[in-house]
Amino acid sequence: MTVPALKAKDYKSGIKAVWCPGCGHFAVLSALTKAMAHLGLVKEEVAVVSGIGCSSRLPAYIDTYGFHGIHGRALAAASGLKAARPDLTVIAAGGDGDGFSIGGNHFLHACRRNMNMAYIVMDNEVYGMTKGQASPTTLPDWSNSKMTPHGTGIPSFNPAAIALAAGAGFIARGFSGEPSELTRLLVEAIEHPGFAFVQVLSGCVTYRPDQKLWKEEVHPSESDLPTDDPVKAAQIIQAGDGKATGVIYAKQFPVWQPENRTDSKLNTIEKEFLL
Amino acid sequence: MTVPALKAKDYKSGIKAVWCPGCGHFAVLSALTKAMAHLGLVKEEVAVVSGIGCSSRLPAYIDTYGFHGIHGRALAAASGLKAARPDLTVIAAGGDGDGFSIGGNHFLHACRRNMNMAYIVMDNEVYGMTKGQASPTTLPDWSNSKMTPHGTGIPSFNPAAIALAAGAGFIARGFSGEPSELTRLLVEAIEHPGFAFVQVLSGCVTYRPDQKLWKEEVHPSESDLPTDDPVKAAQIIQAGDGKATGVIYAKQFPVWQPENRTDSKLNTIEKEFLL
Amino acid sequence: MSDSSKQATSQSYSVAITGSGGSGAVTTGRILLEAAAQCGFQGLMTRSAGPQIRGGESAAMVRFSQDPVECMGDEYDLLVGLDWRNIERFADELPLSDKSLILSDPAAGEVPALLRSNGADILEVPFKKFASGLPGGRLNMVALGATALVCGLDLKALETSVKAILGNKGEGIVETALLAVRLGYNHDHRPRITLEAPGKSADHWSITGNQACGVGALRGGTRFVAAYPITPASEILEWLAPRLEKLGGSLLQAEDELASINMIIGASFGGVPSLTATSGPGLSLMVEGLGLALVSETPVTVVNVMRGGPSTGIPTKSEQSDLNIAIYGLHGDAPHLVLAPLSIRDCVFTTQWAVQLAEHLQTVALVLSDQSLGQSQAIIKAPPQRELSLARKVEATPDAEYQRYAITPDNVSAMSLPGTAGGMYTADGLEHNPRGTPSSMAVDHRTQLNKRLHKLEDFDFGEDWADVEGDGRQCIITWGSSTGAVKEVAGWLLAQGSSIKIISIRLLAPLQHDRLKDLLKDMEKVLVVEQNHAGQLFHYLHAEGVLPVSAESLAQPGPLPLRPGRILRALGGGG
Amino acid sequence: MSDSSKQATSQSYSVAITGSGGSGAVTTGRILLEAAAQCGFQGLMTRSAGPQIRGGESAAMVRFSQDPVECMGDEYDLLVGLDWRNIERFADELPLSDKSLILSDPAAGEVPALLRSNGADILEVPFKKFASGLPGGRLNMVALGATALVCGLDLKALETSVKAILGNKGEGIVETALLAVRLGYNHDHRPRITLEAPGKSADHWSITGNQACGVGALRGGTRFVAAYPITPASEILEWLAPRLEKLGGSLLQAEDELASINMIIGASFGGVPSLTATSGPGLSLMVEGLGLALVSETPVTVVNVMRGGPSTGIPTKSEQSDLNIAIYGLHGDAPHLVLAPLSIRDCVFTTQWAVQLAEHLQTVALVLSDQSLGQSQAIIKAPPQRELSLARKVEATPDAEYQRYAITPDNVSAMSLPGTAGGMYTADGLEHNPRGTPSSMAVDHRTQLNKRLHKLEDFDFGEDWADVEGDGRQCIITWGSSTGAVKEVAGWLLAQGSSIKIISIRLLAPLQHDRLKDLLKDMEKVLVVEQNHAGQLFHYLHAEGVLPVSAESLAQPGPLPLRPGRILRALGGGG
Ligand SMILES: Cc1ncc(C[n+]2csc(CCOP(=O)(O)OP(=O)(O)O)c2C)c(N)n1
Ligand SMILES: Cc1ncc(C[n+]2csc(CCOP(=O)(O)OP(=O)(O)O)c2C)c(N)n1
Ligand code: SF4
Ligand code: SF4
Ligand SMILES: [Mg+2]
Ligand SMILES: [Mg+2]
Repeated sequence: MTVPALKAKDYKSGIKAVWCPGCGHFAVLSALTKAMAHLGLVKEEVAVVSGIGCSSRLPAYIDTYGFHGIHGRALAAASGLKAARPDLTVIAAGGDGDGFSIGGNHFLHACRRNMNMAYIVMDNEVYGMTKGQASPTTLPDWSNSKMTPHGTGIPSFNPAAIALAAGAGFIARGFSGEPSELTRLLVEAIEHPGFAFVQVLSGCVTYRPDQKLWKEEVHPSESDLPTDDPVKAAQIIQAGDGKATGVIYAKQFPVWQPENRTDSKLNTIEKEFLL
Repeated sequence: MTVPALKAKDYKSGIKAVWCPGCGHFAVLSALTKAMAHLGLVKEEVAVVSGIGCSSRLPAYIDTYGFHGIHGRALAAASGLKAARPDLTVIAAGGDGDGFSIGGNHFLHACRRNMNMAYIVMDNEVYGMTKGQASPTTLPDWSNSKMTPHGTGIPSFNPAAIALAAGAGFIARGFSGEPSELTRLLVEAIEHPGFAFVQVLSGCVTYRPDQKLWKEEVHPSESDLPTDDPVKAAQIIQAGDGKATGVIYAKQFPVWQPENRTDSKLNTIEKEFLL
Repeated sequence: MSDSSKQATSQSYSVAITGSGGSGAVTTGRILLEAAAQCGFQGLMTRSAGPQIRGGESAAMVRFSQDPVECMGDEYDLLVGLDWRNIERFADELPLSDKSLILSDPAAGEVPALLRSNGADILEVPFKKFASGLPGGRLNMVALGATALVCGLDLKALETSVKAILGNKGEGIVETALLAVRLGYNHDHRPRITLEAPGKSADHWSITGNQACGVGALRGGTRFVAAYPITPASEILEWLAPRLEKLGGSLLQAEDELASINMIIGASFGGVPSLTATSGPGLSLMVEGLGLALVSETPVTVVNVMRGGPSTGIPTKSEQSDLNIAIYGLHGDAPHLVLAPLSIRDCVFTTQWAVQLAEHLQTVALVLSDQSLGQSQAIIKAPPQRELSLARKVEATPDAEYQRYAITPDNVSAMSLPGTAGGMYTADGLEHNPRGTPSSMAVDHRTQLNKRLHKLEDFDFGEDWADVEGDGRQCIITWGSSTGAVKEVAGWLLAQGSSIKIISIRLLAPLQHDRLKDLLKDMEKVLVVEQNHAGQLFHYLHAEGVLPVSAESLAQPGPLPLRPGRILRALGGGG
Repeated sequence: MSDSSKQATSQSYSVAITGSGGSGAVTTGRILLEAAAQCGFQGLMTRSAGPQIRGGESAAMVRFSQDPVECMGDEYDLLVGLDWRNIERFADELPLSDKSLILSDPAAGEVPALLRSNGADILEVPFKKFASGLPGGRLNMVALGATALVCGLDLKALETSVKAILGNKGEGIVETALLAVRLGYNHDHRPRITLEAPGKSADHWSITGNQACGVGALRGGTRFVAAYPITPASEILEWLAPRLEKLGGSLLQAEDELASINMIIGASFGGVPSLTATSGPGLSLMVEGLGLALVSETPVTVVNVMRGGPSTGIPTKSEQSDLNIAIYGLHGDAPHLVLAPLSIRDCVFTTQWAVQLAEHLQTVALVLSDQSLGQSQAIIKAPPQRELSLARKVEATPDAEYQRYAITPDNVSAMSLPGTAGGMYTADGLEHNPRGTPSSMAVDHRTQLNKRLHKLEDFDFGEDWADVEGDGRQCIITWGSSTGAVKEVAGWLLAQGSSIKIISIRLLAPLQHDRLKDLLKDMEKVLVVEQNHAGQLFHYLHAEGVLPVSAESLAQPGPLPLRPGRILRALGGGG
């Protein structure tokens, strides 16, 4: 049976996004649906799983299966789903607050566990949905939130460095202002066998209008990338300005997936209790 | 007023430890009290804060203030205490399960936050207290726990690598089988201004009898250490076998401590609500 | 406690202003409220927003009166439509009657039928036309002027308020706004109401419930806060952060709620009164930590600003549905304090009391505010300072016999703070003996369970446990933000010559059984009023054995506010 | 449901074996229990340990009978002291009377006074001397032989049991053990009791409650488990892990409980019946996730094996104090299922039922087991397989009108599983309309609140909601592991010719009001029995309005088991 190829718009649900006009997350939605079309994914065989935040509203806008969970737990829900349903293409998505603040532990362990899924973090260096507090990726001197009136004073969290140290096998950085590169990165991430992490610089027009400057600041990485050498990757990530896009690191590790060995009956198992 | 110098034993509380005979944690207790004596710490100005696990029982055995909290939250409680009471010497302690599994997120953020405290993880690559399940630092092929009968199959967590990526300024590895070196490391950690992380290989005789081999395997680091170059530190950590002891990385970053600016009265503050 | 029982016998005026994204309905409402305050009125402004993250359609509801205003009424006297786009989103929140007036701009099209259906009068004012005559003129400012006129507010007061609120936007903007306001104000010289303005009062505050909780926290002595942002609690934290540090305290933005609760436990162990604020999902993450605070007897206060639940629920709307988790949500036998402020103004006292009770009794205090209190702006009489003789019992000179968890007559044991020589001990969440050493013996468990229970049960909480007003053989029991509407009903009844007893419970746990039973002794009718689905207070009171079998429940979930008329009907018709 | 009501009228025999670290009391008890099982007895072994992580002093308590054994008795018939070190740790757990016998080794010194004080008989056997005659001989095996003799157990059965349990330690060890056992058995030919051995039964199981929960989970169709280890629940997971994978399922050890609950929600969203097991502290961390499962209507089951609380409490000892958090611990209005197994054997059925109810009703099911069920070893009749016609309603051919949260007559909506063409939707923890689109409208909130409530309230749970036995005008209501002791009391009363009604509630939420009220209609006395401090069931039943005002509460916290005699006294003397 040949199915007519789907276009990006066929992957959109038609539900109106709650996002502010100009929010970077729109571009991520577009790029992701384009990546899905490019890969010819069968809609019902995809599940997009998220936490809570502006960015985490993503699943509802995509016409695949979706799970809009609770704050910080996207990767946990996605991992359970993938463990139980290895046949699905599982994509986890969310924000920098969701993924790196409250969700930091699951991020660490999902990198290690290396299940076959993509994880897209729409990083706007702010908690958009709760009206503009500092997130782990916010620079220490950003003092526009009343909760941290002098800035956090804490060096910002380096997602790529953490992912690498935690054992992720695919690390990329994209930009909502470069949609076609972003689409390409997402295609590669979904194709990568194992846990693929994509940090997307996706500006918040409302609480971080200064991010308009990203248009000038973001640039393709100058290094010869991707590398599969973790030490080199560490060097590149440490030396970088955090604004270089591209696939930084790609290496195949054994993918973890629980093994189901269907070779017994419950009746037989229960016999062990007989004296 | 000159106070007679205290000996290590003066820092012990006299409460009988619940640990199994031969448990590595005894040596950590000894080394820590020796370090305290060496530093001449005033007992009541020290607080030892822990989570839950065999290792986390430590505070009760030390005659300073102690807080035996809940599983995984030692660093959170220690951070709050230090924020409110910067005058105290705060030492957080616990196990590999407590610190790297359930407590992983606080570990990440405590490294970044860089408050002035030492964090000692007694790493036995197992959950001792719950009778021997795999922890994040357990090697993937260790199959002695019924919960993971074929081993976890997941590459083990590299605490030093994570600490470095997360921004810790002091990273050391010690061994309960080398108590005098361990004492030295703990002294340096407590003296380091900022967050100082010490991973102590501290064997579990009961659930990891194989760790008797550590006596042979653990060795002083061969590199010229400590370094203050994060890239070099990353290289050393990545290349290492995880069994090399010593201070790996030491670098001073600004220490985070909330600023108290006592320059107002509540009455004055309340005036803002007047029309 | 309060002089609000008069409110409903007095006159009040309610205005709703609605508009689509960017139309400025909320700013308009805020200026109107403060203009009324300039005239000496007390008042309340609540708001409602669409699902957009920011700048979607919204409605501002303003009510003012010579007396305290603690709820919205049953109907609006005046509805101001800046435009009619998406009005169906709000229609059920904006009841009108044939006594209502609608101010509308002919350029916005006809007033939608669902607003006209109750026979409200319509007054047309060309907001847009007037505004377009001014360079940069905004139609909401024209509408504001017209509204203020209808409300009978003084133009000078209105101008003061415009300047105060728009002041930081620059002089040009203020000037244009003033021109627009005057155009609206002067187009038609027929004020519709003539509430007598009391004249500006020097001791009135303009404050939200979230800010009021912040004030209460500071008054109670809170000097450390760790927290994670969440709607609708964040403003407590945002208000506190810059102010705490001026008082020698600090606020730490934590990585999550597991961290924040454990951080304040750590800080409080260090001797500093500590607090956090959150909402349902965050509270859920804190319950393990609350148990630790409770068993280690480390005082902490958590302000939980309730929103629609369960799960993520309706984050921006109000509901009183976290009573269950607040009272029963810890594992094990875990008695602690649960309080609820009865109004925005009362957020100050209740939060102060909670913090000091937690300190005094070395336990956990939960304060149940909600979105409708927290995010509404009120004009209130400044709450007087109250000195409470409640403080942590500290052991300054511990001797060798010092026992952290010693059994004492009041079951509160003196705490030795880090830094105190000779008082070293390890606080523990494991069950322990009086010294603090972990124990799994039945006798230690029972002793400490009894201690933790009786320090609460035997404490004399005095008269503040509830606001009790009125008398008669009928009684309404309520709590938290539902109190305002209940008091309004009491006022109506009083005005009609019939009377009713109102018990608004401020201290929900430990429940003051004897006092409640005493009050309920001769009642013919008892109605329990609250804003949730299950009747959580109703069931809790039954669990505690204080309600007569015949008691009735009026439980209405959010997001719509509980209106006085609904309560009156429940009283009359048996729920 | 069970044939256990006979138990107490029949004879049973109770033995306690104690010893210091390394003495092997638990192994001795286990062999004794299985030897009794070889003779056809049913039985139970509980254990108690000191604070050491491992190898500290411990006690094994064994009771066997021709009939089901579901609790320990009031006293021990026989106490075997391998030595007397640290015996004071256990003394209050080991009540003796003047009918008791103490087996002791003169080499261990005099029997401590606190054991002798009740007038128990003492029989001396030189365990140590006999053992030292054998190279590698262990005194506990000598004691085992002597004990078996006193218990009237057959030597062959004992030998079979020694071989079965020590078999994996190597042939030499078994041989020596058998020699030692025979020395003990033969030293004195006077069995003290002569319970008639029923003869080995082909359908008896030796199983712990934790294993039984595992069996129930598998019978219910659970095929995915994610979990984090915790005492006393880990054995459920350790039993399931290797077995799930043989049935096409899997177990994932998660990084924490936040992960485990969200993982099983994800898996269940994928269509696979999913479960986790934990204890109080872990359950606390899961309540936010439970709310998500509930609102997104994703079925999950959590087995909570209760231990002493609150906070870390007493991890290794039993208590029934998590009823509050189980029923009320979610924020918002959050009705869901709460069940409790009534015995070790019932762990199988109750867990199966919970899993299938969760699936059928697309909600959260909590199963409240406890340490005394979970970690005790029982000899029981094999629980028969029960086919329950309860399964998830799945939409296999969704059309364009498909609504995930459609309102249906039974308020359960068919779920479209990932992989199903045309059924794509997004599950949400935000309040939503029937399609699943987030909504903050009052009408949607009320509709979905009603749906989630009524799918539970209106469901016919049939007869399994409780075990109801006996009649008369007196009644005991109980739940969970307290059932065993309550049933024993009923048996005593019946034997004395008086009768009592026993209601052991298996389905705690939704509470079956009408059925309960009906049962309680003509009662003169109602006593609610449970193992906690606050009387959590007692208050809950009052909250739900089913108890008469005169009902009494017998609530005794852990860690000591609730003994039948204590219940009898409460019945007689008014609690
Ligand atoms: C347990 C819990 N804590 C806090 C919140 C409040 N909250 C909702 S979204 C959010 C942060 C969102 O930031 P991010 O993930 O960066 O997404 P963005 O809105 O910036 O896209 C927070 C703190 C919550 N919903 N649940
Ligand atoms: C919330 C919670 N989950 C699980 C547990 C059970 N638990 C107690 S200690 C422990 C692990 C201890 O391992 P580790 O930290 O490595 O310490 P060790 O005993 O090995 O020294 C676990 C899982 C708990 N107490 N609380
Ligand atoms: S608040 Fe920021 S992140 Fe959220 S939708 Fe608006 S622009 Fe996007
Ligand atoms: S179980 Fe292991 S970690 Fe725990 S006390 Fe014993 S040897 Fe130490
Ligand atoms: Mg963000
Ligand atoms: Mg460990």
